[in-house]
Amino acid sequence: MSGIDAHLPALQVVVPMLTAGFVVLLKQRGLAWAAATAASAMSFAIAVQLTLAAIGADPIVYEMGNWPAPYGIVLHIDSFSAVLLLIITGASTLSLVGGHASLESQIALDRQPYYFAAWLLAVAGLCGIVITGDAFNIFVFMEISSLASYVLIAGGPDRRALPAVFKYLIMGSIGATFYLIGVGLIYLMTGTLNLADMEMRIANVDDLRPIYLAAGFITVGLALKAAVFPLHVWLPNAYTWAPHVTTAFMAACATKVMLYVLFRFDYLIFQGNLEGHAVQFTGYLMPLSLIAILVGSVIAMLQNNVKSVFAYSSVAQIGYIVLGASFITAAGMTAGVLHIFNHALAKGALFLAIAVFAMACSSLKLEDIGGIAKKMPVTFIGFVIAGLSLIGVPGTAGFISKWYLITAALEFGTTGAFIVAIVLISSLMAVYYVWRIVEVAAFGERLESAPEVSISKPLIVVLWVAVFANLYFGFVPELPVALATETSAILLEAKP
Amino acid sequence: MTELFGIFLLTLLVITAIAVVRAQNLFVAVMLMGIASLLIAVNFFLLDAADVALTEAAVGAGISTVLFLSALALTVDREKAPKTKFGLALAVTIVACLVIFYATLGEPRFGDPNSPVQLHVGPWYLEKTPEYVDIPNVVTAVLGC
Amino acid sequence: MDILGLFNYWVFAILLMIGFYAVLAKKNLIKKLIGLALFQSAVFLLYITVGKVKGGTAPIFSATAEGDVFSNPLPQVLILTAIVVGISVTALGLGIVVRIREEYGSIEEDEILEMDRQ
Amino acid sequence: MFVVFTAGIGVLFLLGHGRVRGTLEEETRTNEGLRHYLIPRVVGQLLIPFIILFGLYVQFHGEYGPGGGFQAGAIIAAGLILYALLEGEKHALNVVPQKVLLGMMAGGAILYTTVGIFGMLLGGNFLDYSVLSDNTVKGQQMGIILIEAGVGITVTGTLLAIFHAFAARDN
Repeated sequence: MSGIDAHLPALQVVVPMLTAGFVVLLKQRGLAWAAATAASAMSFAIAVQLTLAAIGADPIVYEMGNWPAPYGIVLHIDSFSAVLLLIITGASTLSLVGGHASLESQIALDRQPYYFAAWLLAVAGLCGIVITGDAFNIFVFMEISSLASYVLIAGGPDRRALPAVFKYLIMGSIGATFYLIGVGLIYLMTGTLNLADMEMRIANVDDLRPIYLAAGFITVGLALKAAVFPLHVWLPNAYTWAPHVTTAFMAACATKVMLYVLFRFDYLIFQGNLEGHAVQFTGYLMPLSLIAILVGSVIAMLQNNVKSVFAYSSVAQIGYIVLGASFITAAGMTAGVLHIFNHALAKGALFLAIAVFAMACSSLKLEDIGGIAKKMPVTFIGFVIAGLSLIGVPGTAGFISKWYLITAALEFGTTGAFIVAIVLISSLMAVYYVWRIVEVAAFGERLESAPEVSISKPLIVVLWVAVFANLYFGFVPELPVALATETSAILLEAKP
Repeated sequence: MTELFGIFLLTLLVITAIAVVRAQNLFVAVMLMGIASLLIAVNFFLLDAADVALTEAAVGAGISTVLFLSALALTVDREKAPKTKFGLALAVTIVACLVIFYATLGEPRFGDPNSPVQLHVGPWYLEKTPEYVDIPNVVTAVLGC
Repeated sequence: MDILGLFNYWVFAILLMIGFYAVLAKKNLIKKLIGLALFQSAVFLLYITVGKVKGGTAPIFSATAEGDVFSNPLPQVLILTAIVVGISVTALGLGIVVRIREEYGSIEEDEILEMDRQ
Repeated sequence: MFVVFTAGIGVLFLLGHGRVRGTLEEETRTNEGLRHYLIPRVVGQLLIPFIILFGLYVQFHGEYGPGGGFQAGAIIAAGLILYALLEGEKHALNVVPQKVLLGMMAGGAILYTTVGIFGMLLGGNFLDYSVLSDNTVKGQQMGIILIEAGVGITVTGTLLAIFHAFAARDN
């Protein structure tokens, strides 16, 4: 690589950050949005370039300030980072392009520059977490992205967004601080912050007690931020009361980035070096994720607000990802990473569809969306296809990851059969909660009090782009499967 | 001697922290928090972290206190008496505390020049800073880089 | 002296847990933020302790410091950043609390939950 | 540094609009600060120039003693906040208006990234300052001074903006 190409890893973070600085100053109507969208599209282009360069090749390493590792900060991009980069920048770009009208209706004009600046900082922070190879740098980016997400969520017009975001802030900060303590303890024992260097140097540590403590702190802290059951309590309300476009963006990528860090640490750094860590990881996370899948789906079935249905469903879907990872096999990990990708597609599309519905309904309570299908048939079909993808119907992206997950589970004999049963039960529950909404939307009566239908064309176009992605990757899953297989090879390499 | 002074300050710090949590009047709690920040700052100075001490004094004791006070002016300055007892929270924190105590037994002793931190990465900065950057304050040099 | 060598770590643990207790048990939102600030300063103490060398001085070169032992600068750099993070979280948290007070008229968690349930 | 920038944006987003203090009587009532208290006012006014001078010293002498952009920003902001407390918030806003603060917030952040990008354009990596000058050590020093200036500007602007966002809020 030469010229500008060589700097793409740095630009991935720098472009949104620099633009965020300018966006704050743009007061004219729509200008802040345009600048943010352009920056986001540019980082998506960069992410695509990086993915093409990373796939099937050695990891791309970029030394910030030309300081050699482990002394300076290095950026490190492999297939796993590429998956996340695609999701983050893709979700951000789609939501921004389509979200203009929806945001105009939900966020006051004079607050918009701040909102878009925070959006770009969130993108920069999330990308930063994914590409940096330095444990402390991850913390800094984590806080940038979290603070920015608090702003994005607090923008919701309903006052209930505020307590929700406060809860998120407290729990998120505790999670990040736990992570920081864990990194501090590892640093204390190894003297390094570079992830690759850490992996090697832990092997030489005599007394492993502080490292075990660090493993505990890091796993719990990141699980808190990733909303792994039972630490998910901040997620449903935050997603429900956030502005609709924020939800579409955050639901697609925010928690998954934390899972990325979690897997990086647990697989690469702890598993090869700590005896019994693999057993503990499976022993705790497998039951928890199974409970998460069931409990999340059951609560989703009982919700009365369309957004909280899918917020709780997210808890269950995070359960699937963690379940795949907790097998600690190549097949399981592949399924987990695939589900990161496919769930982002399905959830992103669903929340985009909900954003369209929201423009024609007084609220998102189940009774208020009655009869919406007749008013917005195009959106409704998109919603149904995305819902099918969430359930995992053949022909959609969701099916691919469930298929891989079930195949991976069957390697385990009786336990595997039990897991497959739970996955199937939960899929049936998903059928139920998606159907409940579809039924009301298609056959319910439209309320007299419902506001005039205002249709935002860009939003519908974007929704259909997302829906087509769901179908495309359901029939032609080569790209995500290749990335996921490579990822699981990278992550499992450290396993004895 | 400085070690003893440090231990004295840290003990004070723990006492202040307990007082912060117990204070029902939020105004008192914020003021005590400022004192705790100053104590920590002095401790940082004893631990050879001049830059961090300066920052903690300016930010922890200064800006953060002002922000808390202006927030109090906009809300209320008394905490309502708790209705329920928090046995569970207390139990969780005590257990976690004991676990950390146990794990610390494996950590290098305070100020040990042969601990891994002092042997890896860190010294490189001290060694190379004059050659590459030539700025006397290593902390500024590394931070800028 | 062996046990005393761990004193700083123990203070870190106690301070951490005092802050954590405040965050978990207190229902007042501002009190929670104060607890969070304590919680974070405990971590600062851990890092700075890690960097200390016995008999060392602050890592600033000067004519008189020739040949001195310096403490490790890296943890100090990290904690500078972490202090910035701490104040940022506090400021944003307080902003949210002020808005909550305006919308709900209360900053007690249980009262707010009560109002939302209605 | 981008963390504090984010927090500033957040607080302005939450508190910068809506119920900002409105009527004239209220303004005179609440905006007088400590004007009628002679001793705090005189002592405070004596202190402010020294605090700001110390802040500048910490900023530009940060390479030789303890200090740097962030500390300097916090100290200068503290000095200006003291002024606001003494003279009333409105006077302080006359000295440094909100627009300037916003410009400082964004400007510092932009300066920081631009220096990094210059390193890139001149053939180094991002944030590689050694290429900024013929002499690599000189370049490093130049880079650090510029970056510290960026940090100092953003931190001063952000902390003051956050303070004013709280102070201007109607109770």
